[in-house]
Amino acid sequence: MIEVREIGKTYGSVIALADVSTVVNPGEVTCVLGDNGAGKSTLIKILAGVHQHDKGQFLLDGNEVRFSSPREALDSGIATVYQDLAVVPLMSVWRNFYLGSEPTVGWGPLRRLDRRKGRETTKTALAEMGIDLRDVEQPVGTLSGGERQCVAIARAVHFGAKVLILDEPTAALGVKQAGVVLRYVAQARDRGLGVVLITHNPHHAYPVGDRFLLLKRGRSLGSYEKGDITIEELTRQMAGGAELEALEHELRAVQK
Amino acid sequence: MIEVREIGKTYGSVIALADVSTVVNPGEVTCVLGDNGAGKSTLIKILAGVHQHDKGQFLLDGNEVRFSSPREALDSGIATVYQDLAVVPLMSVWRNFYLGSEPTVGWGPLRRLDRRKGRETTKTALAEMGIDLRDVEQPVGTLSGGERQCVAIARAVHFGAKVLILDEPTAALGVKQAGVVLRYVAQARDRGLGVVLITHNPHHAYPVGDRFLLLKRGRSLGSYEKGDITIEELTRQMAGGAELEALEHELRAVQK
Amino acid sequence: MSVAVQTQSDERLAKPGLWDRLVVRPEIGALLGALAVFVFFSVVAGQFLSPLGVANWLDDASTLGIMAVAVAMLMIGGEFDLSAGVMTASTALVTAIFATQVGLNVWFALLLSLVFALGVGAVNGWLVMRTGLPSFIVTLGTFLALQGLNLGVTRLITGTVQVSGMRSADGYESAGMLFASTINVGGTDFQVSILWWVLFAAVAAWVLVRTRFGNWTFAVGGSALSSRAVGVPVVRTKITLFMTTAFAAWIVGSINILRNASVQANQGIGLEFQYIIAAVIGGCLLTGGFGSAVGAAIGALIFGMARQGIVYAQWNSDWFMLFLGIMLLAAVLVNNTFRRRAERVRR
Amino acid sequence: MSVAVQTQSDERLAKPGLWDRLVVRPEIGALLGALAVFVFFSVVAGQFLSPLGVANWLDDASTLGIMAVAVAMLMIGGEFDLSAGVMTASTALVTAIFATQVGLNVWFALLLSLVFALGVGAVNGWLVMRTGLPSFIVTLGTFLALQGLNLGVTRLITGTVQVSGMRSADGYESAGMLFASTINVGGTDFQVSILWWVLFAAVAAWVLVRTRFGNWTFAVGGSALSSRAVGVPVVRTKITLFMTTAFAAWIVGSINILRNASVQANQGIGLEFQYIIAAVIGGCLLTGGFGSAVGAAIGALIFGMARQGIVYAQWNSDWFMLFLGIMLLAAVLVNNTFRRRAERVRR
Amino acid sequence: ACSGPQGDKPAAGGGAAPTPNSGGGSLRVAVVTHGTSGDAFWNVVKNGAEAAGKQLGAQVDYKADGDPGAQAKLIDNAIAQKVDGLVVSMANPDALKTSIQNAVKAGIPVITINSGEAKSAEFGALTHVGQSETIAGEGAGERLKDAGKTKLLCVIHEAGNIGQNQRCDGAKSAFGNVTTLQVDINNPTDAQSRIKGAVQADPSVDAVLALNSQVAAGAVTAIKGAGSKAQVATFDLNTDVVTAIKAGDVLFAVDQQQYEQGYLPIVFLKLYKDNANTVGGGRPVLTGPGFVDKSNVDTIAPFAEKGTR
Ligand SMILES: Nc1ncnc2c1ncn2[C@@H]1O[C@H](COP(=O)(O)OP(=O)(O)OP(=O)(O)O)[C@@H](O)[C@H]1O
Ligand SMILES: Nc1ncnc2c1ncn2[C@@H]1O[C@H](COP(=O)(O)OP(=O)(O)OP(=O)(O)O)[C@@H](O)[C@H]1O
Ligand SMILES: [Mg+2]
Ligand SMILES: [Mg+2]
Repeated sequence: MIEVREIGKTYGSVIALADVSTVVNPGEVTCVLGDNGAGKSTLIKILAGVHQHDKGQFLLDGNEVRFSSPREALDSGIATVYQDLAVVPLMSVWRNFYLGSEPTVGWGPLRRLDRRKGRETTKTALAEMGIDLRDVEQPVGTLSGGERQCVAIARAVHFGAKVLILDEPTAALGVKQAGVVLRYVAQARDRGLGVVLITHNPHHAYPVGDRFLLLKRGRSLGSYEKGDITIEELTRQMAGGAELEALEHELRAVQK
Repeated sequence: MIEVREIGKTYGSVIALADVSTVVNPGEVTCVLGDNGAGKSTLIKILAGVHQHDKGQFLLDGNEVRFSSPREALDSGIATVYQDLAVVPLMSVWRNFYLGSEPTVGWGPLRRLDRRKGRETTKTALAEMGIDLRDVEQPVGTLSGGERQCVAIARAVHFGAKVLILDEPTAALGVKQAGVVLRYVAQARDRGLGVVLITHNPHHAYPVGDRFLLLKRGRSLGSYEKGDITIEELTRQMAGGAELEALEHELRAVQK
Repeated sequence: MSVAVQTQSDERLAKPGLWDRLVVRPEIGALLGALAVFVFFSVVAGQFLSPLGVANWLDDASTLGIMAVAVAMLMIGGEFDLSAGVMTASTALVTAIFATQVGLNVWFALLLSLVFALGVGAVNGWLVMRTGLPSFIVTLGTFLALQGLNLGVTRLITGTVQVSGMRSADGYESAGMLFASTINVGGTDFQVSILWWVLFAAVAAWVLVRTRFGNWTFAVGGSALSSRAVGVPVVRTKITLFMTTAFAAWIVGSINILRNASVQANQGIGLEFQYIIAAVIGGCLLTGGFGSAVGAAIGALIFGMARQGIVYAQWNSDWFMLFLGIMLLAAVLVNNTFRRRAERVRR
Repeated sequence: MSVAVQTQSDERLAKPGLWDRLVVRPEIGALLGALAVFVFFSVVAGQFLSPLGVANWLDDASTLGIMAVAVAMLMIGGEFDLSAGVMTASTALVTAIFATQVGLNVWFALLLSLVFALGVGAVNGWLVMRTGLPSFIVTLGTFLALQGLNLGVTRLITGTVQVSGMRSADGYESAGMLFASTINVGGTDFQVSILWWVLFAAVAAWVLVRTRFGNWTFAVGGSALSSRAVGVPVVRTKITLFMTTAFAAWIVGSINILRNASVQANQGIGLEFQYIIAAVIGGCLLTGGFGSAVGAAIGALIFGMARQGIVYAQWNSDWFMLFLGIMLLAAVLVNNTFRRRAERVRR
Repeated sequence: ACSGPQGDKPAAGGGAAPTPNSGGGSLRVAVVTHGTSGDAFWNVVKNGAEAAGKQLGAQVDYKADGDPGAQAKLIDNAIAQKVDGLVVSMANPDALKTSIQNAVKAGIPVITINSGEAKSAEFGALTHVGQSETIAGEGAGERLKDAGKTKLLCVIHEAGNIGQNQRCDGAKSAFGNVTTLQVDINNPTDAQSRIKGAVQADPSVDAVLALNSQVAAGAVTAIKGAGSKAQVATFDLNTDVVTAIKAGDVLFAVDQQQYEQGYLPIVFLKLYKDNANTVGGGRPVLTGPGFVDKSNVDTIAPFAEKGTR
């Protein structure tokens, strides 16, 4: 559904991404893995329309596209959870949930927000993720880090029509919530959506991923199908190969 | 070294923490575990002097204290890595590193920053964590999430004299970097520091922790010594007990 | 606003309390401030409560209030407009010049000045969005430029620094009915501008809280980047807000020119701050993303009452600014004490 | 600044380039703007480059520049001071009243007004930190209050709106040497205020970049919460910054009163914006945490050159504000184009 | 092409040091005042100076700043430009002393206008044209007293403006029972409301003195609205005030004939430069407050409309 070919992006003099190719198919989860600063967020920001690529091609359903704003990406059915979350702290939870896709009732100049629907859908969507909020009218800024993350995820899941992109969705989450998110990812996949998942936790990536794109310092280290790689190998690759062995050894020593 | 007794904290009408007791000993790692919104960050913010407790007692070396600012906590040798990192995005990496504890040379009105020392120490400290920055003069705001996290951790490790508090230090980190941080925690412990570690990853907590404080909805679920609990039991407790089983079952099904 | 969420009793909530829920509204501080000022001057100044007196301070608050509401919306959207004050003079000048010097019908002159106002608003917005410069600076530029234009053009065309003679222009009476008539209530004449003010505040409040555009306004002010990321048309929203402010300036300019029948080239300078003050007293955050239109309208009321109250109390007008400064600080402090509790935001 | 970091060649960096490294300095935009304005008026206006002309616009820039530098430091620290303009008049009035009405020695009067200035600065800072209100509002309050006090006290004591007669006060001559003398360079008299300006900018630049206090200034402006969390004394730093601004206002007030020997009660109103403009042209962010003292000094220079240059070019003064507005926008745009590249910050 | 001989020491009185440096040629005069041309009063001065310049073929630059320090800088600027003549209003003589003396030292003939009569000769100016605002205020106060008024409200529309304060002070010294009211000229609604409030709060006020024609128009409306019987007098004219005088709503308008304060100095400087003439032997030339009331309003109205009265 989405295909990127030798895509590249520079910020000023910083080359954040170079020659990266991958594909996102419907009903599959593409995991993007890599070190800190490897360019993962940059890649998904291009897919989400936040940034534009400088080089390479970005194909959506076979046609070359270049989103000039996230609105366009959303209109094409691509919903995203950003690493920095993209919530407006001072706005209430339900308004954040619906931001940019507000439900309305009425006609012409009397068209107004459907606030009842907004509140109720939000409450339900969050409750399904195991987050029970005291009040969906409370500002998002008063939520804990994990609660905020859940709001952003619930929103993307709710509005993602064709592709769902998640940038480190489980980073701030508790064990239970992380489990819920992974279940969501699996459900979205089963509904036929293409999913892009970024994570640093191989234990999260491996169970749900179908394809693993490994990035390092802005370049692709290779793309693996699930069948081609074991979780151990994946972990090793994510940690930069040989270096890890020394570390593991050390950590094991540390465990007394 | 640090002991809190039945400590409590409310934000307006929100009771974030109630009746929590624990102890941090030199040369030991106390892990605080719990759901999102359980009050973990609130607890450590009290220890770090960012907030003040409303109830209970906070003892440092046996004396009851109440820090009115993080400065006082720092002066007592308590260094903290906050979940929201506490970096100044527009300032350069090395200035952030030394912020609040700037090295100076010269006397009287000519006392000035020792910039060379600042830059070099920063570079070394970060390099030791496996982060090689292009330039320590670049603003922290241009770093990736993980790189920023490493700056905050390196800073706390460098300045932590007696107690080191880490609020989800590994959340945004890659596998390798997370390993490095855990090694740091172990090293700090071996140097005789008391460490408080918050994490959602039982695989990170178990290897280094000596004591596990479990919080749920602002209350303590109990405090366990390492000997008293297995990693499986810990994971189960962190995820809220029985509920997890259903989830695990489901996730396993999802893995096809 | 009827909050339809059932209050489940959650053990993590101390006590809900009606008071706490009331106090959450951004306007509450302003409302209490207004009450305090009202009671104070009612006691201190004899004529303050007379029908004429009330009509007087309501009138003073009205033109300020119309602008304050528009400026509040813009501030909620995260931007400033320092050109708002001179704009009220510019629109009046454009109307007056077309009506008296060119000889157009007043209605047509009003239309032209409306087009002019919306144009300036759009330029302001476009410049801010295009260049990425803070609106404080950009509108400071337009503020200076408009100030120069007002004087230069007026002197060029009339040789003096004011345009007068509106009363003899075609259509003055009918246009005056709309913008500058008075309404007799119980023997006292109330200016129609008071109606405009109430109407404008009501529409703005409805738009802000109940419509999609209002939602976007809060969003772009709260975090433009995040809003953009979730698909809010940030540029369009902000430009519309600048144009709304210009539109309000057109209303106020029209009220002024039709009521006074003449306009001076250096009018309006410095008023932009009064608008901002009124909006802030009304609970708007300077940093954007939080505030209320009703609050701004009440802020203007406080301002109007204080300003006229000082006159009614016959205090020495040399110290006028001192009183105003202290009054402002006091009102904002009262206000803040309440808002602190309202805004349960992580700091 | 010699950057001691060796440029390791990193494959993730495209091309370092001397140009890119130069362009990173916040002052560079202002410097180029100043150059542009300088060249423009040198060509357009005949006497602009004559020694007398240079002395004239340097003088105009100097008092503005002293304040701009202080205001820039405050802005870097994340706060505004709208009372800075009237403060220059207040300090002058205090000095003048003590010297001429009470009959104190000028030096002693200066000392008293310094104490007064530092007091007002401390109150500003304390109010801002204590109440958590935005400094924009708090200092607007002190701005209005001081404005009222200036007028009220002056009229109360002298019966008019100005205090004069400094020339006959004790110690006028010696104090005048320090603040209001001229220095003859090649036959042209240059005001000593130019030296004060250069000195003030140099000290401020050194403090900002090289000292711990400067580091704290950037930090509290960039993120007060984070700074506090890592142990920066936020309250102390900000209050000191407010007092620095008041101190600068005292210097400028002293220069004015000793040079003009009289002071008018409404002096200084509106100047606060010129200070802010100069600081912004000089590369300061309105949101705090970024900027430069040297840049602000150059911003003041641009302002001084443009203001006097327009006079030298003999343009019609009716359009003065229009020119100024356009000039400001142009300068800020040039500036911004460069800064965009400099500030490689995530947006 | 009449380049006359260089007259090195003219027999001019008034102790004027500067010498007319060249006869003929174009004359460049800088007019530096404390009132911006946005002010209705000073607008007329500017028009006068420019009209004289046009008629005499002289180049006139009008510059103004209400801040004495900034006004001094504008004078310094004119000196650096080496203008042929300087016209200065001295609302604050102390502050302008150095700059004016520098101009005189640089050989630029200086004429002071409007205010600062007392210091004019001392600073070395050729002559002074105009009349202080105090005298104009006194004139207005006297006429109001003659009209049988007992309590006067003097409306200052720009707080701290020295000229306006002098007018009110003048009125006070001639009239007696005067209170001042500060309003904001930039906000007509507020100005009107405040006047309304003031006459309502103190019903004994039976006369209002406005210092600007627009304030006067607002005052008329305000007084009607408040149901007070006070009458309005004002400085300066505009069409509304003319209509109001005809209708009897405004008692009279003080006309300082400030057009002459702009016009005459240019003529004097021209004469001085071409012919080394001075007028009145350095004694001040009084432009005198005139009064416009029902009797002469018809004659003056058309000039007011042109911006020359
Ligand atoms: N706006 C920007 N300006 C300059 N450099 C940037 C910008 N955004 C990112 N970078 C740089 O580009 C590189 C890639 O950043 P990116 O955020 O894509 O990394 P990431 O793989 O998401 O890392 P993490 O796992 O830590 O989130 C980093 O080195 C970062 O410093
Ligand atoms: N400043 C605040 N104002 C009001 N409520 C707050 C504030 N800070 C935290 N809370 C509330 O207190 C509770 C505990 O928050 P805290 O940040 O301590 O949770 P946490 O355990 O750190 O969660 P996470 O794992 O998601 O970081 C949450 O429900 C949160 O909504
Ligand atoms: Mg990332
Ligand atoms: Mg937390």
